[in-house]
Amino acid sequence: MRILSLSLIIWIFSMDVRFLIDMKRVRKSYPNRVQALNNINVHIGKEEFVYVVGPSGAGKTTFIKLIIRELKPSEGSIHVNGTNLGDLTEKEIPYLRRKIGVVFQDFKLFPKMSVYENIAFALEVIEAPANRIKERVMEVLDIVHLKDKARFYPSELSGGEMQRIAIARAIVNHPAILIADEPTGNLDPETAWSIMGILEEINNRGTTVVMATHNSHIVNNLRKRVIAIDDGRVVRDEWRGAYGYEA
Amino acid sequence: MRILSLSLIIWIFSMDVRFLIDMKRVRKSYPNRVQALNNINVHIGKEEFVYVVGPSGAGKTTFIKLIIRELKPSEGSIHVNGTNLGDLTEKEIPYLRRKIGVVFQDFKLFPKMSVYENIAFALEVIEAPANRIKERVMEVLDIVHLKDKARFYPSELSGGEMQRIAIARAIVNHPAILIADEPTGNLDPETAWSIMGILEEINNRGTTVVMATHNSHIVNNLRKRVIAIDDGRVVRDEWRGAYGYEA
Amino acid sequence: MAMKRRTFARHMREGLKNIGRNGWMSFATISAVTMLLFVIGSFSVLMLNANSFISAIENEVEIRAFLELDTDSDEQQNVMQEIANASEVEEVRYLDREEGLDQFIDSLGSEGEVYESIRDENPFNDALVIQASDPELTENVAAEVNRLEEIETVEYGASILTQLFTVTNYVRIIGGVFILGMLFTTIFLISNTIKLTIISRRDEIQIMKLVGATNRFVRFPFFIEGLLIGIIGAITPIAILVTGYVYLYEFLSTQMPFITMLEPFPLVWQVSALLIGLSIIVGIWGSQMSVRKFLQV
Amino acid sequence: MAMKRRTFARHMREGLKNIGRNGWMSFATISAVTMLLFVIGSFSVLMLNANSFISAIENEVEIRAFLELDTDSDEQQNVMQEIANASEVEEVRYLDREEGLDQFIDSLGSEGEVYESIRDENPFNDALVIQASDPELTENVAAEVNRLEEIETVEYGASILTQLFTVTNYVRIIGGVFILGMLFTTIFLISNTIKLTIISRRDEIQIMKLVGATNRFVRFPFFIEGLLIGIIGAITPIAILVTGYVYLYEFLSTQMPFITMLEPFPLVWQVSALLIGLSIIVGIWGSQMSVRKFLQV
Ligand SMILES: Nc1ncnc2c1ncn2[C@@H]1O[C@H](COP(=O)(O)OP(=O)(O)OP(=O)(O)O)[C@@H](O)[C@H]1O
Ligand SMILES: Nc1ncnc2c1ncn2[C@@H]1O[C@H](COP(=O)(O)OP(=O)(O)OP(=O)(O)O)[C@@H](O)[C@H]1O
Ligand SMILES: [Mg+2]
Ligand SMILES: [Mg+2]
Repeated sequence: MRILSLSLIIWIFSMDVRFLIDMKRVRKSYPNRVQALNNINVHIGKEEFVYVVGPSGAGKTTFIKLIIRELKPSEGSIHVNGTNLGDLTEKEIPYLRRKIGVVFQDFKLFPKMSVYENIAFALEVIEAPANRIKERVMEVLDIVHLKDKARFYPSELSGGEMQRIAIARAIVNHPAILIADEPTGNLDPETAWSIMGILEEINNRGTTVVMATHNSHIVNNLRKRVIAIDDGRVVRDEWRGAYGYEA
Repeated sequence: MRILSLSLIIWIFSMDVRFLIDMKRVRKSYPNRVQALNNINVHIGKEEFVYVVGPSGAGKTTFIKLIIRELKPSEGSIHVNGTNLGDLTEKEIPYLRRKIGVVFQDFKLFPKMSVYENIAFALEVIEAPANRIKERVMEVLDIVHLKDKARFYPSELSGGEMQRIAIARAIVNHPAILIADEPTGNLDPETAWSIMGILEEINNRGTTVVMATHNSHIVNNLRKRVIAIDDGRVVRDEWRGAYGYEA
Repeated sequence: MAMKRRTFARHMREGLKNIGRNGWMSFATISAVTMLLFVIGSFSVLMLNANSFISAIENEVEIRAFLELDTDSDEQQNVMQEIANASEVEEVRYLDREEGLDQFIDSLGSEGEVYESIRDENPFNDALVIQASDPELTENVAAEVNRLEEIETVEYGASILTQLFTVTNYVRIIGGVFILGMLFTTIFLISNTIKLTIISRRDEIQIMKLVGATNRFVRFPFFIEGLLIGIIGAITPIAILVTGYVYLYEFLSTQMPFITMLEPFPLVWQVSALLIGLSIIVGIWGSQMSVRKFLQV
Repeated sequence: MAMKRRTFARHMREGLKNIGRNGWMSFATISAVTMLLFVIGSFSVLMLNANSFISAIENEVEIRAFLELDTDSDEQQNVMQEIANASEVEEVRYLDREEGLDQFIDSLGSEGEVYESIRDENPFNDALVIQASDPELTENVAAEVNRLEEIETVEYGASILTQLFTVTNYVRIIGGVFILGMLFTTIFLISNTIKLTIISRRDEIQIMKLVGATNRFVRFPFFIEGLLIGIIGAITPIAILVTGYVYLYEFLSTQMPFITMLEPFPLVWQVSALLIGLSIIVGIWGSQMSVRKFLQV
């Protein structure tokens, strides 16, 4: 009887939509048997700003891929925005992803589309009207200071410029969640800070931000919740934490 | 008469092999009319260690591409290791490139080759004997702490792991010059410092190192010559300089 | 759920743009389509002509039923009527003995000259020339006719006939097999080429999916692209075939009047319709099949 | 400068590995090669047979030169010798009038029966049957022979002959054009397919160049790859053609003995050699041409 009511409470707790991202006992091994994540329990609430830190190969990108259902967990359950990803059908996945803006570590820009087209794509997907697309794309290009590169192709951009286009695309359709994987790795400190300003502003407007980063300077100076992963395990989860991943 | 002897002195001076990399009045515009570099005069001597810093899109990568003759300058002359790149025939280019190890900003790993094969390629090119290839590849894999990933493919690596493989490939054949474009952008501070240790050691053994970076922490703590580029111009060239690109 | 009109327009635009974006690849695909359609188109035209040529030869097969010497004109009329009424018979013609001899001597060409001398002792009887409704029924008809008492003897080149039909049947079979083989090859090679161009775009497809595109959203521009490649690829071969055939028809009908080609119209339009239909279907099908493989992200 | 042996071995290994690395693409290329070689192979075999069939028909063309009634045996021998010596003449045979009539009646089949009655008044003279060294020379030879005074009249079916040669020439031309067209199509499509696979590997080629590989170093594995794709792609069509032709030959030579097919051997080996040669050359050429485009880095 007590066990039942306890699990009932846990169940109700887990359904709580306060948690936008909710991972329970998640394990992920890749087909080549690499165990990238192990027993991950992470609950991220609405409007939170979270840094995910950890050494190279710790599992940060894997963590992110699980949230956007690019990968399925080998074990455990993941809820995003109240939906159990395990129950998601193929057809529903795109609608989940439209609520999440992602800055990929390797940018994932469309090589044959211009900068403008790359960003507009995220709006075309949600069938936004043409005039709004144009307006909004120029708006975000302005935010990342690349308005003059709208007609360029990714191969004509510098590394940092590509990264900023990736950021622009991620925020263009006002996602409920913004996930950024190392979004400042190719940026000079000044530009990096301006990007952080953008992320903070978006966060203040109600978007949940999850950011994997190696930039200790940023983490230590713009204090937020820090989830530290090492060797596939969460070793620290601290509000207003400092950079570091020793347990 | 005075003008003649002066230009003679300049000529002799420019031939001086003390300068391993020697750019004079170099201008580079891309086919889309972007002027990436303008009036660059840079002389880098043997065994130097140089940081190239500057904001996103300043021209750092363009600067590097010119040295390895991936691009031709629109104006001006470039000497590398005593060779005038302008005089270089198509056939001679590979022999220049073999003396230069490059860590590309986007890694440029062969997607269909394993980590081992990726690194071995640089040795196969110089027709090294098979047993030496094996030995040396394992050696550099050990240096970047990725010995256990030898059989992995790039798509199975994390961002930082790819970056370290790119570094391993660049140093594997003991190049005279090591050029690294943002080699720590995807690395946690600890790993980044261990990479810096490797670069310093290589430099101490006589290799010239040119490293484009945004990492102010590294630049400020491991003081070396700093060439700051902003908007295509060298704005500062300082021995043991700090990070920054204000003139 | 219906697609918004602006999204439909976007897909059309995107499909068209993609042909330009993948310039080299599109060119390679379109030229493969062009070559293959041209080959299969000219082969079809050739086989259709060969087939009609064979039919023409077969239709020249006729039976000569020589009438008994003692039949009178009425009896001849009766038996002719009787034969004409049989369902297996197409046509009956009366041929008197003089005419028969003339035809025979003519048919021998210059060799016939040596026979001029025997005109006085014409070995032929009056005859009925009969054509069966289907050339392959000739043998049956001949046997039936032979049973009539007014008929002395029947002649239709039995051994030659069997050979002729075996040969024409084999030509038809070989031609048919070749056409089918070519059709299969064409379909395979076009979709294969399309697949190669799409494999190299798998990354783009996966990025689309990661950015929240539905499968339908990803596929539609490829649908348009396949359609356009089919249409563009069919233009050249159709143009060449139509003008080429009309020209050849005119040339050969003056040069070699004894070779009867099929009338150019509506033949060339039928073949063109076939080509463009094939091209569009394979273009769309090939691209949709290939895209499908890379949607699982 | 010579390549080191270990480098040569490395290139061989690499070329082989690349086929595996680009699994899908290699499969697509190899199957395209297979299909196309099969089509062009069977087409070649068909055309070679058609050609020999036509030649056989043409070679049956002969001239009958009827001797004057008053020539004696010696004169006949002399004129025969004279004709046989002419360079344009392949063969001369003597045919006496009885035999000539028999052959004539036989050739008419059942129609000949009506002629049995005139055996007593044989209209033929003794004749020489002449075959020209080249069937197309028949007309010339006939004219020459006709000039001899021992010859009364010459006979060779002039009008039929011109028709026959026009038709056979056209068949040859059409066949030749088709073979050439198919050959061109095959070469184009194979190299096109290879080009597509290499376009999608342009990045890898450029990385190789940036890491210090010479053009030769980059190209050699592609050379091996092209060679292997050529060989692998040729295996299936050759196997099918060889067994298929041998089987068909045996089947048809019992079923339709009057259709004379070419002996399977060495024909099938010649065609196989042609196919594998074509395949290898196009494989290598296609890959080398395409790689070349992307070496400029
Ligand atoms: N597709 C894959 N197949 C197999 N193993 C993989 C794959 N992707 C990642 N891995 C492995 O899983 C582990 C975690 O990788 P992940 O990309 O999550 O690390 P990360 O924390 O993002 O590292 P970094 O900071 O270097 O980007 C690494 O050891 C990596 O080699
Ligand atoms: N291939 C190209 N074609 C056209 N323009 C280019 C090309 N590559 C770079 N550029 C432009 O040249 C300028 C300098 O680019 P470069 O890559 O050298 O910058 P960078 O200093 O390396 O920047 P980052 O720190 O972001 O990597 C940028 O404005 C970029 O848009
Ligand atoms: Mg990562
Ligand atoms: Mg750069």
